[in-house]
Amino acid sequence: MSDQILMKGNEALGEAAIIAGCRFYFGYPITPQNEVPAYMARRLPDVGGTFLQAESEIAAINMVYGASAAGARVMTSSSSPGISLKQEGLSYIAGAELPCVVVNIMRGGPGLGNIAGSQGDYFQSTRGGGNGDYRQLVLTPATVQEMADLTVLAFDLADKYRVTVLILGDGYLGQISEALTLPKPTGKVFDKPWALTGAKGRKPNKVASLRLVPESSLEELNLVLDEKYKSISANECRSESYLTDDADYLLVAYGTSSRICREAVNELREEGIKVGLFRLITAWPFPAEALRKAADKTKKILTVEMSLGQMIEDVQLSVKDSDKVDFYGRSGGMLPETDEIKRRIKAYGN
Amino acid sequence: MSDQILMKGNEALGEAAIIAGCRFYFGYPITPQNEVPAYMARRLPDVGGTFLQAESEIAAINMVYGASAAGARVMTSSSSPGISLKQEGLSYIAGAELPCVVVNIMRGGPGLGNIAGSQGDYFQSTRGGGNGDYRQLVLTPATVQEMADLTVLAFDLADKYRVTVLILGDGYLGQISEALTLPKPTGKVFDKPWALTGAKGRKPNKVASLRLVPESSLEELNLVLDEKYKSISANECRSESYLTDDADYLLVAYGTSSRICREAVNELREEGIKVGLFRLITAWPFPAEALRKAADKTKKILTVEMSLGQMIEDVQLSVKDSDKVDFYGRSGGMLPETDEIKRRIKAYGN
Amino acid sequence: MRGKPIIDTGKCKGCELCNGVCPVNIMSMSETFNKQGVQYAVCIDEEKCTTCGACAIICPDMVIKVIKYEQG
Amino acid sequence: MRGKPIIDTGKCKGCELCNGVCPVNIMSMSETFNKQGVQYAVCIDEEKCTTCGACAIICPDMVIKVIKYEQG
Amino acid sequence: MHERMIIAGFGGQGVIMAGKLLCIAAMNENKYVSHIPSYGAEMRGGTANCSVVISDKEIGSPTVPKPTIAVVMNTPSLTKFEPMVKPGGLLIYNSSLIDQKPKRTDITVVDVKANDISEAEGSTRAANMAAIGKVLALKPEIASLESVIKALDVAISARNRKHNDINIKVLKAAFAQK
Amino acid sequence: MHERMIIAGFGGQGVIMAGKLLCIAAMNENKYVSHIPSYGAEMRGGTANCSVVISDKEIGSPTVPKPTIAVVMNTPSLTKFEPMVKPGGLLIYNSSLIDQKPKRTDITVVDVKANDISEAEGSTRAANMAAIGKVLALKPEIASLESVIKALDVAISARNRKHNDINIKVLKAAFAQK
Amino acid sequence: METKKFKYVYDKPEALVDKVTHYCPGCGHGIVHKLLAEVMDEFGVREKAIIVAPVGCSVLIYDYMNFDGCEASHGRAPAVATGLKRVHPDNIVVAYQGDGDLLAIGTGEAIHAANRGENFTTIFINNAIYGMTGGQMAPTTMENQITATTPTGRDPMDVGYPIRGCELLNSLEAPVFIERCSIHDFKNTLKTKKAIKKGIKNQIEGRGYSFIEVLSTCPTNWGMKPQEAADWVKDTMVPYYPLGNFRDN
Amino acid sequence: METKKFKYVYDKPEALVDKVTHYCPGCGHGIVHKLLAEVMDEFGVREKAIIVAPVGCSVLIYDYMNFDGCEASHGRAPAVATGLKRVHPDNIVVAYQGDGDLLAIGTGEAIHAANRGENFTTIFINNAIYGMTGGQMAPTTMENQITATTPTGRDPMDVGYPIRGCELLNSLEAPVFIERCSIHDFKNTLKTKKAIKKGIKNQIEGRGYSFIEVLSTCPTNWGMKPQEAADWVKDTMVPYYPLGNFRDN
Ligand SMILES: Cc1ncc(C[n+]2csc(CCOP(=O)(O)OP(=O)(O)O)c2C)c(N)n1
Ligand SMILES: Cc1ncc(C[n+]2csc(CCOP(=O)(O)OP(=O)(O)O)c2C)c(N)n1
Ligand code: SF4
Ligand code: SF4
Ligand code: SF4
Ligand code: SF4
Ligand code: SF4
Ligand code: SF4
Ligand SMILES: [Mg+2]
Ligand SMILES: [Mg+2]
Repeated sequence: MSDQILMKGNEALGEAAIIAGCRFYFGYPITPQNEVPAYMARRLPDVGGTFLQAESEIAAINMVYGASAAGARVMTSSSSPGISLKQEGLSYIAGAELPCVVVNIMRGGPGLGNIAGSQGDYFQSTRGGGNGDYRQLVLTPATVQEMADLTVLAFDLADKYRVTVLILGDGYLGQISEALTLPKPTGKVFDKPWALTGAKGRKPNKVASLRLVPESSLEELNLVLDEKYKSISANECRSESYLTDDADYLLVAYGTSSRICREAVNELREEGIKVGLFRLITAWPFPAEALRKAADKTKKILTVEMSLGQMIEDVQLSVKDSDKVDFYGRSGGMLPETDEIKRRIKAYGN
Repeated sequence: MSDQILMKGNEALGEAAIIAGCRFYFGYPITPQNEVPAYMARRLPDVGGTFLQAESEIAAINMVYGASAAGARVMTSSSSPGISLKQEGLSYIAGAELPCVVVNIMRGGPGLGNIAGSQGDYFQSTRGGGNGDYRQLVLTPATVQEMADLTVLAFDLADKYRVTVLILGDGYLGQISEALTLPKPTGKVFDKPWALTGAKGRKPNKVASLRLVPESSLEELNLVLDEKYKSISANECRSESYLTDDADYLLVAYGTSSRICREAVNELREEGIKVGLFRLITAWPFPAEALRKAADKTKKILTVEMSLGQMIEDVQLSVKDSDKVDFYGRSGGMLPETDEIKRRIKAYGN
Repeated sequence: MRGKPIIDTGKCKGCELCNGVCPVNIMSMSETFNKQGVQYAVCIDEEKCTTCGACAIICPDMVIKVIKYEQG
Repeated sequence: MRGKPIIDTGKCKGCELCNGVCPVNIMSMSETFNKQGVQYAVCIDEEKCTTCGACAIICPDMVIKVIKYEQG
Repeated sequence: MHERMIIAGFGGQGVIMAGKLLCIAAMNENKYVSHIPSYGAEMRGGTANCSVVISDKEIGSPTVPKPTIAVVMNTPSLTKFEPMVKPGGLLIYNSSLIDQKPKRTDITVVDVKANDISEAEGSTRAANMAAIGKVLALKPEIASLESVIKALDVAISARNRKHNDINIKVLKAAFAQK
Repeated sequence: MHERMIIAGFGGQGVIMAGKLLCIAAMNENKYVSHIPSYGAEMRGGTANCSVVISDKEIGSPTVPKPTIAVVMNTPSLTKFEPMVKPGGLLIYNSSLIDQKPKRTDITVVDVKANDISEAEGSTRAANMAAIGKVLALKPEIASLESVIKALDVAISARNRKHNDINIKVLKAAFAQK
Repeated sequence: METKKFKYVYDKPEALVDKVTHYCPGCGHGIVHKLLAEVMDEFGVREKAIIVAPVGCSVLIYDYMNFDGCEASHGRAPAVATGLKRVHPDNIVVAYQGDGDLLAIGTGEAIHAANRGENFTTIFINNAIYGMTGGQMAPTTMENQITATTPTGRDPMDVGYPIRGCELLNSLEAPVFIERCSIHDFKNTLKTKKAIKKGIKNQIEGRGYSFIEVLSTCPTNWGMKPQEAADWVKDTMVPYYPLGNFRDN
Repeated sequence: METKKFKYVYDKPEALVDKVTHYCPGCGHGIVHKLLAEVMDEFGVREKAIIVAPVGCSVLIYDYMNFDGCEASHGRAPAVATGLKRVHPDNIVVAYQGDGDLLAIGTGEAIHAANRGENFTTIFINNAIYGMTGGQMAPTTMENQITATTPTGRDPMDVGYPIRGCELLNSLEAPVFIERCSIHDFKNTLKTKKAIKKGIKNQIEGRGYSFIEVLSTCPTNWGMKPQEAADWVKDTMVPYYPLGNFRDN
């Protein structure tokens, strides 16, 4: 335990990015993720990296696009309204098949909303808030440790599949300090023959999402992307099943709300009620197979979100009998309450 | 028939907006919707209205926000990448409960893609590409006549519910010229006591989405919005069921792809195959109930989209047995083909 | 006495800007704390007040009004 | 003859800019159409060409190269 | 009746307008019509074409990948669209500007000296009308000559309506050609 | 053991740091800890507070709407947090700055003259340490005094580490108070 | 003596709501709010006024102004004001913006509204920092100034020199009034009020776009006492951001 | 005579791909492409060069340049170029942008990259119109010019005066080189090449941000023959957009 340090979620994420070899960060201030740019501004120069505060979120995502096209490991972070502004850029990044890591430390919405933690951007994250047929890999940490570990993973996944990996946290995860064991670099190296480095000794490289001629060329790109997304779906679903083997009731959650669910599970188990927790680690690809398995023998499924109901659609799409899917959500920065979860589960009776 | 004129979809939409009392238009050029701003630039001055070409899509949606806050009937239009840029603004409009009409004449994506018609923005439109828990009413015309008729409807719905009504067309619908009977104004008038007109003889009005104090105030707004969305879901689902009563097979589609489906239905019926078409007129609220009814006795449901599969999730969420939902999609600006639809349906056998 | 500053001490945030701006240096801070928990502005010599209004105009928190007695 | 423009007529889009820019007015347009369907640039009096390069530099479509014969 | 047409040519040749004119005429004869310009990835300011569908039934796809009728007004358009015509279909080409002969034998190939007819009637800009005239002569189901002449008043912008006399003459001349 | 604490005071009083210090000490004793500053809709530059959870078990919600322990360093914080303390809980208030007496009778109320203790040890800025010392004295399960003293080296930035001697003295003094 | 007759030399403007703001002690926003409210009163246009609030510390300005108010998303106040004003040409619309809001994310909207000569008034609070988000570098942050995102001070070789808003807009044709003022002392505060007054007057007269930049303080994020902050404006900002009128057409 | 020895006075630059462009006959983009390619050849930096293509008629410039290329979303070329250049400081990065791209939607990115003094070169094609989308008003559209969205001509009282890019950027500290040129005739085309050459040289020497505005033509959307368009540049645009160097540090 001596290698444990107390670290804030946002800073753990920043340090993990540096461990993962991220040397370029472009961002714009917004609460509750301001510790990420501040941390990168302090730390990146130490490791020979570049921190640049962009003039806007749009500029930031397009700097990310440029740096990624140049072959670098690069990250940006923001919070809900700022992420909305990046949607066009994210769509371009998907079309140009560039790898990058984008962090959304969600806050209450819609609009300016407030700055408390929320999970109101699940739809935007998993369905793509930008234009066109594309997907991004979405990781949903629930602890400071995971903020760090999943960040390291994110860079490898981004490079492997040439996609955006979105780390979908929330204000509470960004602001909380907890015990952290710093992750180790994975040491994985990815060739980037497509990167823009100057056409020396090779044909010119082009990075673009435009496909004009022939007419079918854009569909061809769409099909290539679709294959890639299918391969990600097949290989990268991640989740945790906690006490689900004998569970009569199942909670489904991710991130901060999954912590509260776990507490509720522990307390309900003490009372002898057989309840389990299915926790997403990837929101896209959605771990449908694993959920189906965990949910198979349960009588009732309670989806718990810090929103008025978004992930629930994925839960319903995953389980056979969608009638047994119930919902409990708090929104606008409020947290679900352990007691209410317990009350609901108990109300299902036996 | 003497009142029929031949008109382009984009222009029919513009004229219908004027008929509906829209006097303010803010937009930015992008193919394949350029005829909308061009038409408004020509026509609005005639009726004492204001056309303003904004410096960007973001400026445009925020001008819409301002004009709507001022109480005006106002519209903007764009196409996929431009709509991506408006997502933050649309989230603010939802949070501030402002009515407005936004047109997306979709093109191929992701990214710059191409300029042919597509339906790749269904997720963005129905799940909100912006931040937070919010919804917008989505109308999906399939003909030039509907481009006009649904535009007139859109302004009433926007004012009635104080929401964004998104007219979700595609490049083909924007560019096609067909016979059109100009719609009539509905004559409905909506009071806007919340509008910003100067605090003369009343308390100051505030238009905002920020809810800071007390902590629960944003959740209160979310719940108010949720009630409104429920009421829209209950009252505003629209769809068309074409030859579904005795259908063994059901096609589900909207917009341009639904036209092709209808053609396929007609041709298959001529061959004695009992197939019907369920066509969305609202994509949100999704006409789940009507679809369930139309799909009830069918053996197989073929979802046909100009994308690689987005609406299909709503179809699966609506029908009881999602295993019978199949998919045929073309993307990147390509159109589904009647022959392929027929081939698929026939392959289902009896 | 030509007039004086009227200080709504409960609203004062204790920034001391009024102290710096008074041309005759009669604005100072209290020893005790107001309900916001800060030491608030006080006028220590109203007699000297020129009713220039500077303290009121600089105050970011609308704490101070300035009155001038009517002649006669 | 000092040199001359070499015209890749198939690439010419017929914009006529080279015609306007030639200081000795020896650039003109063909009677016939090229495979792009346009009347293309022709040099009607190569003898007069000063090899100034103007036609080549103004041509937006890289249709023209200009050569100069070596002395002797 | 269900015809799917392509009308193609240079930018300024009025092919888009020609398509609209046919649509208005057919619409006024209670047919279903659709017209869509190519707005795709063409060379800018180069060729132009439109897809027109005229039918007794509601129209599904407005695009015309396999035309039953192709009207081509210049050589690049012939090159592009000749191979696409549906077997058994009709290809009308503007032999005033197109030197080469179409090669397909599984379709009906008809030439029209569109520019010559236009010039003969006193205009250098009504070649499109000649093409339309030819179409109407060969496919009278689409619309009557009268309907098209009536449609001119709607299809042509006020500014250009003064040329309608000549337009009508060209239409009739091409229509009348054996 | 499962304690949910609020530590609250003025901006510059070091309440955030106090919370972190406790967390580091408890973490090094193998407890689960969480710390979250209030970053909500406060008056800017006004009061500050943090929520700290220290537990034998994994921690769910990091927020503390009903603290088992509240440490309040100034009057506005007392006003705000006294009503929230869980019945049976502990309220520690800084009687150097807070004149009024807490009114709750269903909780344990303890005062600490935090500023006075700090000043007595030669610093005007270590009142937060006095509060921590008091917490440790009353709730030794949270962490040992030794752990907290060790944690100081980690919690305090290099620039301020020179004050740690005084910090330790203040901690010990408050800890030792009956 | 208490019953002696008096009049107010300085009284709360009607256009200002009587409540405690959320601003830090000594924050310049409070001063400028008051000046704006006074001007509204003096022209008697409170009942026509609409304040467009930025995203920044002054996001709640509509809670302090006793007239209609409209939130704008970060940087977009000029677009929102354009929408409002085009619908209601007779209302008095003020876009109140911070330096991050107007000169970073909102650069485009600010320049284009000015260039169109929209008939509204912009008040631009230059406090050389992002106040609301906790003190990051603003476009106007001074050379070597330490902020959360310039921990070793702003390096112009890396992130550029502070941008001068008045000078930037002064390259455009349309604006009728451009002035830079400051609230670091009493005299300049009065000049600021005069400039705001001119800006509103121009709007009332339908003359077009007016831009008033106010050098302001952020004691909290600068880590200074309010008076030190005021002095820093005078000593550090004013030399780089020259006060005065740039245009008065 | 055919076998006489000769040398090329003008030959295709290696940095240019030998293919027919999608541009309309006489479009200025083709001319500027060629000049840029020539300059790359002359400095021998083709193998280091990266072109950032805008959204606009020149969106396919990467298909015509014989070196690496990167699409940027509409208006964001300066941000993309910043990302590229910060990663590869030794590569030669050129942001090629239209007037809609740079001075409308991309105003913010253009100003901020310039203000940071990013060490890349911007070529700004001012053709007073949105070419690609079919001829709508650009920020640089001339007074009274008829476009698809100004059917009765641009009215400065309603939509503002044309924006002058060089003058706008010239209000910033960081740029090292700002020049406006034109390709409406042979002489000016040579000057344009010289300016581009200076802009690339500055970058090679690591001196910072260079901005070359080129007055160009859009015969198609102006509804003119190419030569008429060139004359319109000379007669209408040049008087409003004065040619010449604004800065050469
Ligand atoms: C799109 C978006 N990006 C970022 C933010 C976060 N944010 C809030 S205020 C602000 C800047 C505030 O600085 P300034 O405009 O200078 O105003 P000040 O607080 O200094 O008065 C930022 C970046 C946001 N709310 N929305
Ligand atoms: C976000 C977005 N908005 C709008 C468009 C449509 N669009 C494509 S090019 C262009 C402007 C072209 O004008 P300009 O930059 O002047 O370049 P030009 O074609 O004149 O060379 C626009 C608005 C787009 N592709 N993306
Ligand atoms: S009115 Fe003037 S003289 Fe009187 S207290 Fe205020 S600042 Fe001092
Ligand atoms: S200026 Fe106002 S808030 Fe500041 S100390 Fe004086 S009275 Fe108090
Ligand atoms: S090189 Fe000069 S002289 Fe020769 S043809 Fe060209 S422009 Fe004329
Ligand atoms: S300038 Fe080039 S494209 Fe134009 S006519 Fe001359 S050779 Fe042809
Ligand atoms: S943070 Fe700065 S700008 Fe914001 S209220 Fe406090 S002092 Fe004012
Ligand atoms: S539209 Fe204009 S800018 Fe575009 S290629 Fe044609 S002439 Fe050039
Ligand atoms: Mg600021
Ligand atoms: Mg242009």
